[in-house]
Amino acid sequence: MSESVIARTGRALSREELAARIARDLWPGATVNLGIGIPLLVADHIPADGSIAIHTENGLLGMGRAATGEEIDPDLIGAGKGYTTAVPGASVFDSSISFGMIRSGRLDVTVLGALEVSETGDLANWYVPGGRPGVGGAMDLVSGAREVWVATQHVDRAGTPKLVRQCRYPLTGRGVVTRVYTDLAVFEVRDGRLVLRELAPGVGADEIAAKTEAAFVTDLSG
Amino acid sequence: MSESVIARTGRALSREELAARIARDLWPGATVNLGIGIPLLVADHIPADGSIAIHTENGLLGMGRAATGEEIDPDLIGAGKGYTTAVPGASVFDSSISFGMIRSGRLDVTVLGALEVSETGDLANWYVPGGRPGVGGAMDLVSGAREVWVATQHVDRAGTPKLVRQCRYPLTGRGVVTRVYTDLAVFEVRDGRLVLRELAPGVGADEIAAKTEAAFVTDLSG
Amino acid sequence: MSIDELPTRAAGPVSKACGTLREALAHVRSGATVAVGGFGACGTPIALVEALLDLGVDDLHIISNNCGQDGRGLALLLKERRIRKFTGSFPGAAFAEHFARGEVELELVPQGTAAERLRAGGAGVPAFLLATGVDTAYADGGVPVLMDAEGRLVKESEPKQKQEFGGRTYVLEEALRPDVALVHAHLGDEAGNLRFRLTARNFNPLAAMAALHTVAQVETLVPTGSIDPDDIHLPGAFVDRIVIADAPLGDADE
Amino acid sequence: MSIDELPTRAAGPVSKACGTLREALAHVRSGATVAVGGFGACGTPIALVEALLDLGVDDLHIISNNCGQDGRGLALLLKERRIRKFTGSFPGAAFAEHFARGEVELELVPQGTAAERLRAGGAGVPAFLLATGVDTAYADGGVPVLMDAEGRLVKESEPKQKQEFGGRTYVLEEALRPDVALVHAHLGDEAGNLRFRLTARNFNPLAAMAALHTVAQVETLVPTGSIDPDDIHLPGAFVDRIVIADAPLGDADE
Repeated sequence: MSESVIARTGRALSREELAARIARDLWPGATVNLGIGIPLLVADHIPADGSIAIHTENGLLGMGRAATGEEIDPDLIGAGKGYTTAVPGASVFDSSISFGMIRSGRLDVTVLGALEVSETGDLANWYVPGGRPGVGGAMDLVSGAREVWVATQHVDRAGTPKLVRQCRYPLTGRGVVTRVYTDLAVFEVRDGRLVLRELAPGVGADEIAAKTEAAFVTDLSG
Repeated sequence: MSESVIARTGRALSREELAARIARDLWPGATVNLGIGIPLLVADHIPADGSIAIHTENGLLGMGRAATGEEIDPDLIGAGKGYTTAVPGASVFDSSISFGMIRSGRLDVTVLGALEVSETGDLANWYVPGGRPGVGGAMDLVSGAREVWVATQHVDRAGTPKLVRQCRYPLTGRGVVTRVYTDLAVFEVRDGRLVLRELAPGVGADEIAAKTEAAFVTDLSG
Repeated sequence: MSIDELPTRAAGPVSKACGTLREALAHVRSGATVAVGGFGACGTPIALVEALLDLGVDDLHIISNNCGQDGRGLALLLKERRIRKFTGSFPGAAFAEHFARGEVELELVPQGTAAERLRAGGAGVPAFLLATGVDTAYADGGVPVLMDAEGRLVKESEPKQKQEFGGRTYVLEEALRPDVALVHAHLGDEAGNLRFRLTARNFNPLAAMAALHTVAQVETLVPTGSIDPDDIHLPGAFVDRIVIADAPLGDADE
Repeated sequence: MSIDELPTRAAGPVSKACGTLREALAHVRSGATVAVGGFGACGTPIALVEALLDLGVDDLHIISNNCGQDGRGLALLLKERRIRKFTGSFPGAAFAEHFARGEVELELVPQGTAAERLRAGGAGVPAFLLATGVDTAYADGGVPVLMDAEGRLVKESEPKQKQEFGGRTYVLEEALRPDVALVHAHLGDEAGNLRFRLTARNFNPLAAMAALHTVAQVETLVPTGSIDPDDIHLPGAFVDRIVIADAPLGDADE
């Protein structure tokens, strides 16, 4: 996904474009865990040479592309329970080693979806009260990973901002988010404050201000 | 080592005889850890068919006989650091799994030497003050194993009883010993009290009384 | 069951192999706490779990990452009302239905915390500290535990015990020590040594180590001594009974 | 070093292979805490340990089961006064000599407790409870820590923090998180995936997981992708540099 493609759209990034934007910030040698939804699309935009290692918390380091046809092996799945492949150098391990890797600092980045992100970096993404209870590895990932990147639409379907003053949904972690990538902008969390760092092509600062409940400062340098 | 051999000696059991006596009390299916000294000799008196599994805390379940000549493999040693062999069905594992096995109840019996055993089942066997400090796996074994059997001479070289009222040497564990096998007798620890259960052939109860500092009761039934 | 009540474990040439699922599951009683390996459908001991239906075992406390997948395994036990309580991270759609009708209790636990609590049980570590979930409803209370038949929430989780250590706040987590574990492995020998395959490993070795009594179903069963010691993923000391996954249920009057 | 100061770890096709011991050990500084794998002479990374002598690294805090065997490895570092403190269960004869002269400090830890403290470090568990050593000098204080030059005891261990849990008393044990681990493996690939052999496994994977930076010496080094995922004992995520055990030391001005 090249810059020019993104620029040509002249609107909010598509899910694929957002995934491509996130992939650009990963680096060779990084170990990354990708949540379901937009985060998992990031896998399609990183080098196929395995220089960025994908970790799936069910017990695989070195996840490859989704398996299709004869590649499908019922014993090889990702955290989203889809059939997957393994890159050369991949390793498998039990769940305690997998989460030990996460908690002991071996996971550079986790990319996750969000219901809400607060202006101090709180994340809510595991439970809508009254809905199906289930947390999976979300709390472990945000507590353990060295970087927690959120990939989300800037507003929900009703147009309500997802970057909020305070989360109304139950928290997955307090002050854990380090970056937020939306279809309109990129934010960093610096010293507990949200900082607008980048606008999607054709998006103005006033549009961000209008669609963001959370307080934020702007620093579009570099 | 048959009964008749033991009877014929008409005196304190030799180290080999003591090991054979202990081996008689192990059962098919038992998992056993053997300390250095007399305990390790027990291995020579259990069935060669592997029905009693020997655990060595450095990470082997299914230790076989000592390795000699061409059998020697520098990567296969026991807890006493001697070269050993593995029986069919043996497994190897890291030290955390090995001690996890001990602490989680998978080790039926540990057989250990002693400096002193108290009348309430305290064991001292890891340190002579002023000597070389080193504890190895002794504290882990007495804390974790389901049965702690001590194999020891009844008195030390100076003739001083090793079964004492209270240990003078630093403890390895408090109230952990379940049985004591000496060259003169067999004791059980029942409800925190030492019980004389068996005399070596030709040894009288008065000899035990004379050579034992610890209080004990006698129950030579069955 | 306490550790002291554990049956003597077989080892060495004493074969742990069972010819039928019934024989393999002979120690599983109604009311038991049962850890079940697997993640989604991957590495799940489906044959053992579904045999519990036929054996009439009920009132179970299940510890597992998910509570059934695609209507199989634990989802069938749910449907038949055999599960009293579920402990795990992602119970799933089938569970949610029964939960909303007040049929089953939930202990929701982050996935890595559940894995570590099982591992602690198998390692003789009674409790440990973990940062996971601090400042969330998991640690502070308020996660749904039980609904009534009309779908009203009647019980939420209590706050967990916190502990300061090195200037930071942690949750004090307790080891899980289930009565029974049901696990799936690729390969096993008659001494209970197991080898898993790819991501089907997941919670299986942890469940086996944590439980007081472990039953393994394997795709292939080989004689003791057939697996190289370095190729064994889980030592036989953690496995009590082993059965081929496609073994027959077996007759009650055998 | 804190976790945040960790260098970015290589993974995938980024090779971690080093041609010389000097290159492999480039991150090991004087004053570092270094976990060393092995039990006796078995599975000990002798080449890496002895290379530290030539590299002039000193003031080390060593975490290992033993402190050298038969005059090799850590025994040589002791002789050259490179070790400030030793943490482990069975330091051995060479250590006792230097300890009795007040040259080195001791933290004596039961073997299983040491293993579990390393494992906790590698699992992100800051502390845990253990029954081992309760009611002994290990828990209550009084184990020798330091002698003076005349062999008089000048420091004993302090009582450890105890904690009640479920009606029983335990020692609160702290995770070990060494700056560096030096480990030995039978086989490794360029991504750092390792495979051990028989009882040479022992503390090696635990040391590797616990450390902030891990250097592995291997008997055989193969290209990434040569080891089946199911045959890997330790994932490459826990290894930063890998070198063949008989590699040359390498020149200082390389």
